Amino acid sequence: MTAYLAKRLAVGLATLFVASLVVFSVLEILPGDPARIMLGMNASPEALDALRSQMGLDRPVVLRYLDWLTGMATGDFGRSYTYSSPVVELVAERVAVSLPLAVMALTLSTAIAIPVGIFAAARRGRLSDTLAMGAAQVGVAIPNFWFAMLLVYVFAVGFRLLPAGGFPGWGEGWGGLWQGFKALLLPAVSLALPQAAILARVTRSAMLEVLGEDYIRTARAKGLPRRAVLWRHALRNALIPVLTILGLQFAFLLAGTIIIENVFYLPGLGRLIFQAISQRDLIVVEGVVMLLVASIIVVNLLVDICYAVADPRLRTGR
Amino acid sequence: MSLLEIENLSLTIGEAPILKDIDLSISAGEVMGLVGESGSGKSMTALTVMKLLPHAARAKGRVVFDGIDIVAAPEAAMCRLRGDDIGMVFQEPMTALNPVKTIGEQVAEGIRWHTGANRPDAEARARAMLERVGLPEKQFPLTRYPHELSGGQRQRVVIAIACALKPKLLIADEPTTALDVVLQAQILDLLRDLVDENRMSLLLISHDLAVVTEMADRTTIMRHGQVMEAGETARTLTEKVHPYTRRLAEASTHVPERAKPADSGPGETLLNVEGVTRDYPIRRASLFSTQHSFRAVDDVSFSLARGQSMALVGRSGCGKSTLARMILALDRPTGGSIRFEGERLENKSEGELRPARRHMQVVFQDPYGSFNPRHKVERLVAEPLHLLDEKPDRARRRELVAEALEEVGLSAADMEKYPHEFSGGQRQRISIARAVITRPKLIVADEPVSALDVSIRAQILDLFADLNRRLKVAYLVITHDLTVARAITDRVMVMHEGKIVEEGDTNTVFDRPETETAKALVAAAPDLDRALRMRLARVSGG
Amino acid sequence: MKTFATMLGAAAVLLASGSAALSARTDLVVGVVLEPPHLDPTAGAAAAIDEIVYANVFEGLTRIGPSGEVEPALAESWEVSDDGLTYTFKLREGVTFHDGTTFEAADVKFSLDRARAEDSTNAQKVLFSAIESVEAFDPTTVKITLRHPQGALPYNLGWGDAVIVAPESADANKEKPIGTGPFKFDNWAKGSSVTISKYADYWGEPVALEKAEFRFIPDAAASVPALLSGDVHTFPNLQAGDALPQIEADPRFEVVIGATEGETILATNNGKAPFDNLMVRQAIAHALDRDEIILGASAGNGVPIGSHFSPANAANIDLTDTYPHDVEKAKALLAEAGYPDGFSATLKLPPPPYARQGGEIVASQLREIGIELEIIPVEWAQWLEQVFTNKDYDLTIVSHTEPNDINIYAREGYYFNYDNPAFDAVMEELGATSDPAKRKELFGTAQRILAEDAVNGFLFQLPKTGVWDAKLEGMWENTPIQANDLTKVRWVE
Amino acid sequence: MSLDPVFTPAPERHVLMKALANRSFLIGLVVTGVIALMALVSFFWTPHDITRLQVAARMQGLSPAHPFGTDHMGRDILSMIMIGARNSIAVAIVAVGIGMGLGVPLGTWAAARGGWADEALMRVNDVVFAFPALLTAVMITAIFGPGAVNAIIAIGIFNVPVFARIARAGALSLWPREFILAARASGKGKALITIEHILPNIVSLLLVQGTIQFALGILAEAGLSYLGLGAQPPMPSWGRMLFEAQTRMAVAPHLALFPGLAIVVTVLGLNLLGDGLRDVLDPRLRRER
Repeated sequence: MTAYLAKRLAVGLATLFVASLVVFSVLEILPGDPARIMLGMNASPEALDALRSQMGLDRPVVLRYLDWLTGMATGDFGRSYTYSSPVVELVAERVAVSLPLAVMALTLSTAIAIPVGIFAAARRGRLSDTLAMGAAQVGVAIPNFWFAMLLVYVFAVGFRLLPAGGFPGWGEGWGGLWQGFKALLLPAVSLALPQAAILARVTRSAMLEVLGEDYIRTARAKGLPRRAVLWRHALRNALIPVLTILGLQFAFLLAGTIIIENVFYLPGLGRLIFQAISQRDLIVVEGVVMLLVASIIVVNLLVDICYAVADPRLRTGR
Repeated sequence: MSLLEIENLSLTIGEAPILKDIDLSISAGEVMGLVGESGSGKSMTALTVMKLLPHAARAKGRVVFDGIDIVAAPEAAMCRLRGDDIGMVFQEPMTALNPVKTIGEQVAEGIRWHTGANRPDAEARARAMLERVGLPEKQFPLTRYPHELSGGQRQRVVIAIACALKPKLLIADEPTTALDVVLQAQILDLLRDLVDENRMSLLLISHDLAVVTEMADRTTIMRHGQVMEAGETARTLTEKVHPYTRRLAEASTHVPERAKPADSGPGETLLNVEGVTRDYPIRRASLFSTQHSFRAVDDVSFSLARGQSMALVGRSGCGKSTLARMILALDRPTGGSIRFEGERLENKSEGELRPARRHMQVVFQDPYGSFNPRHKVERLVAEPLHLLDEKPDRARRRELVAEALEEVGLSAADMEKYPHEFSGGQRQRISIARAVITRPKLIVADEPVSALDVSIRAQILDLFADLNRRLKVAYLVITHDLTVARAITDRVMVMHEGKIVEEGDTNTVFDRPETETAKALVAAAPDLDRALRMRLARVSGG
Repeated sequence: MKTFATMLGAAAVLLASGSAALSARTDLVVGVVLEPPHLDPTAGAAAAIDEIVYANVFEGLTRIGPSGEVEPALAESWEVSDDGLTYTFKLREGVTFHDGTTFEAADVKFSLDRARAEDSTNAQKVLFSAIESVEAFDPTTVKITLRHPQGALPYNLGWGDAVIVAPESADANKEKPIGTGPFKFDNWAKGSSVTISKYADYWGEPVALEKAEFRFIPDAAASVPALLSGDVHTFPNLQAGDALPQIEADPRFEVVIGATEGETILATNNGKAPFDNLMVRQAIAHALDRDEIILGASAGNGVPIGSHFSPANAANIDLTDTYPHDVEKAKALLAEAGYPDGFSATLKLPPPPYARQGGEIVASQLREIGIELEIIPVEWAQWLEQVFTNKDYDLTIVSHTEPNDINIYAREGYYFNYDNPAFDAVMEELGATSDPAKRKELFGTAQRILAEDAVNGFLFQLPKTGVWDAKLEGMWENTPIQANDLTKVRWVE
Repeated sequence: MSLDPVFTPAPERHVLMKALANRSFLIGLVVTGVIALMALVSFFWTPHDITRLQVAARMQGLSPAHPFGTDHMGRDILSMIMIGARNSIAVAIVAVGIGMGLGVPLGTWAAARGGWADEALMRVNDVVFAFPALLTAVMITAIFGPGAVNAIIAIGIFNVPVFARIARAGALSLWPREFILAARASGKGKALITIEHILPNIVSLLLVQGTIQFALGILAEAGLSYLGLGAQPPMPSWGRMLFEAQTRMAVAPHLALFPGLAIVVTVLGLNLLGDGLRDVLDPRLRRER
């Protein structure tokens, strides 16, 4: 297993390196001069030149790449061109929104989807199964931003139960925490619903797949009733494809919340990068993309570890 | 008084009738053999007793086990019976165990469930049971996972699960079909011992008449969901009252008529294998450890004359298929040389191999997997024509295909059909037609009949013998089944752990094996006549 | 405009009476569209900076009032020498920066010299171009000497780019602005909000609010629900025009359509064929239906303009009928110019809704006379690079929000590629004139030249759609300068 | 029953009968057909001309003349949705086409070639999969300029590894099969075997994945358009219609309702079609126990 994980880790690091090359070279060809953006329409050429050399934009590309790379290795992602503050600080502030949001959405979707999936598989072909899977089918088809729009108008504008958007920060004490939680609730729900629909379908089909295996018959031949077979034998085996999807969804949630962040004007990573792209704040874009790539690699690694925990066949050999 | 009494059992799945008026009874301590070809309904009969039928299945009739009406019994009652009073062993040991649970858990689970024993007690009993089935704790602790065991060992675990609570009835559904002959003999011995020790009844389901004869006191023969004949094993199979019984028995021991091996001494050499070795790298344990390899074929040398029919026998995993693939130039040897008609094969490019390939064809085991399901028979059979230097035009191609089909006992009209429209035996004929269409000098046949039912298998063996005689084609037949080797080959090579350990005239080797490997193979091979003789001796003696 | 002035007067009286209820709340959440890149108004052009710190955190010698008038701020008063070349400013006493340091003449000299310096990154260096020298006479007196007379100096010094900073803290102002205003900077949650709070030691009249938060809501779509759900108390300029009727109908809110300094124009590349042809530009002007554009791009709010001048300005003359909407005439002009079948061109649109939606309508209207426009949406960054800097464009829609910026048409190499010596002469004369009547006349001439030359398609004055909680008062109704002055804002019950 | 992912196909005529008897497939086919028909008809006819804006008639409610009302520019929403379907379908089809066109040859080539080629492909796949898809699509369109073509490329790029992976997995499971060995024994080269034997046997696998990617492509296009990065005006797109509707939802909710429903119905139809296809083509998933 260590060999397996070591290989995955090595591949992950190589991927990260290649990604850094791709990201840097692609962003270098971006049109737009950050100095011009910072100083605006009426800025004088001298002022622009002064700012450019202040930001190090007049240095050769290769040198800038190497600086950037060594900087990242030591935790220094550079300074934002637009917000003259370190990229690390900016990102840290945004992660404080994006990560809890992703975790909330994932928790919510898992909490809904897995029981529904198991339930539907256990009651295959009955009305409850048909209804649950019909709902899931529709859920998969709903664009999350449209769902978010509907939620805002019902719960924020209509009933005024929850904020329509924005993020007050995590604040002090339980009250502050509650405020932050409330602000993330609607976004989390709108992210979670389509995810839950997919997950429920995957769970159900994974369960059905497993329920058709020979060892399920062996377990039944031992005299275990259906329910015990479902929980003791089928679930853990069905978990493996479910884990794959969970890993993918978490990776999606970390970065793919960009539209939802726009709907709820949350200061998350997605919007940071969206803004940074439009303001040609290259260093921020590069930093955030690398961070996301790294976190996706880490998530995949975690999924690999979970596989090994769930499936003893991966622990030895292979 | 019977332990299990089945009367007038009928079963339908959806609209399809599966079983019709089955009668069957097993007394306490009795071994009942249930024989039939695929689709005869023998497995469904067993599953009816366990009440583990598919959703859409409906059973009618009387099934009484130990005074309990199984057809009417509620699920809870069945749960109490299963694993406690009735145990079941399945065919496929590789998939019958839950891959994510240890063998200890899986054996102990049933014990805990039925007896309410606490974990240590259940584990102690599981340990004893595993020990009993030949998996002592020292080598096979309870914490082992199924994937760490071989097929034979897994089947022992399955038997341990089934017998853990000493059921009154053990149902074994083709328990040895997936195993090689030596393992088969071991598992059958184990089953017999367990049944004797615990005074269990055994319902042994098998397609193999020899296996049943060896094991069963009484035998029931099924076909198309109906019982053909039932009775004491020895008498049923010697008297062969029912025509189907007779056909089955004859097919099991069928030996095709063959020309005497060419007396003209050793003929011209067709194939010469010289010191061939094949290594496979083993995945490294860590990035830094040295690369190890596994030697699948180890310094094998032999030669095959024109028109000669040679068998390559050995237990599963001994390297016989790897050797065959190298001869077919589908795989390259690590060392050594292979000459076909004097030309070396192992260092040639695909283009250079074409002349050799034209004279060397292959027949595989699985008649289902050896055809592209999307092509018609015409295209399938014509595929090797690709090797001809002059590609025949369409009319000529159809002519050749028709010829080849007729050669193997099919009709020319069959070329318009898709492979799934044929039965297994017919497909194997198509497979042979494909092999002979280029008039090859050598056909390599990898387990050509082991997926077929006995009666069909006899026909295919006849076909092989016939083609050998008529077309003077040489065979290299790879098989684990000695009766097949005896039936169609003149010479035999016995392979063990990558090496050829014994070689000689087929009958000589099998009648007087010299090496341990050959002796074990011969001893383990089920033989209907021998089993019948022994059973008769036992009956008259005891 | 008169009504606004009256209302303001009334508000001022009300405030002076000082009858605010003691129990009134003292916090405020202001919704703004753009997040500033940093918070130093002397080092960047972004309006978003001034919209937070101007008058709230930073003050200059003078300041611009709600109607665009120059008011004293850190300078109590000033005198102009007879030749118009020397200004003497008398500074207030007892003023301190938020870090406790005192404000004196040296700070003024430091700030203005810093802004004028060679390596200065001040975006509006042109404001200080006339200044020859700045001298601190004594701690409360500053003398500014000019190279040539400049009547607009007190006005220029009221810009956000001319605020007074302290040498001790100037370098850190981008992140942690320290000024002399009635509010001090508290916190900046990047991507979310900036918080300011009451500065206890303010020299002037203390503000009513204890705390104010500027929340960034870039997405127009999100601002309406934010307002309706009470998350945000006011949007000084709400971008969701079509939702206005709903908000107006809601008694919780007050909606005031004011004016900005934003002349929204269909900017035209006068240096590029076929737009170098006057007849083509005239044809375009005839083809434009301003009412339809205002309806679609700005929900019907906004005053049509006929030249590059704010209708709120006293010197404005109505030139919207120079080339009235007339499709037939437009077609005829186009044919006469040599394009009887029209032509194709591009229309680059920056992100604001007035541009994107207005662009769709303009494209539809020009299609009527045979001009096929390909719409190319661009980010601000690309717009600045492609359109503004490289002049690589045919047409674009943009709002020029700087006040009194008609002089841009005289700038050499400005992105319109417009060159008219007659207009340049008018501007030159204007620069040297301080007589109000004469100035007004010159402004009129300038407007007329631009209108007749149809330099750009002059569309409408961008409205300021102020929306606030009905219990709030003291919000600005117009935007004479980019600012959200909270100094007079208070809650009333 | 074998566990390999390649479907064991039934004869073609049989499949059609089975397909038409499958409820998911039938509903999916009808829904997708209606949407496609709508898009086709829009080339020749729409209820109203949407190129000439009638701003004065903006945001009208539902009426016989405008069954879905008019938008903020006075355009007929039904006509917009019809033409928008064109855009959605075109973007998704081309994106899937790019994915299949590049991914399938790559995947089957890697499977046939094995060794370093296979390893290299999988590593490249790793790199692509490490980039958050939607975000990267946003970046691509933002960098190269918003528009339908760039949206297609951005969505298409992420389809390439998906199809490469599926084609490779399918091909890998086929290569050791006996009928491939038989073909090799007949002297056929890897390219010929891939074309004659591998491709026809993974086609159903690709078809099913194709409908899934198609549906995802429609959702992705809607997302990009919502952010203003998809097709540009005057070409209507469902995503941008939603974006434009958002500020006006309280005033004119029908502006958001119909484009949203159009997306849901289309994606639902495609998913049903895909599910149906899978049921029909892959008997493994249909086994009961």
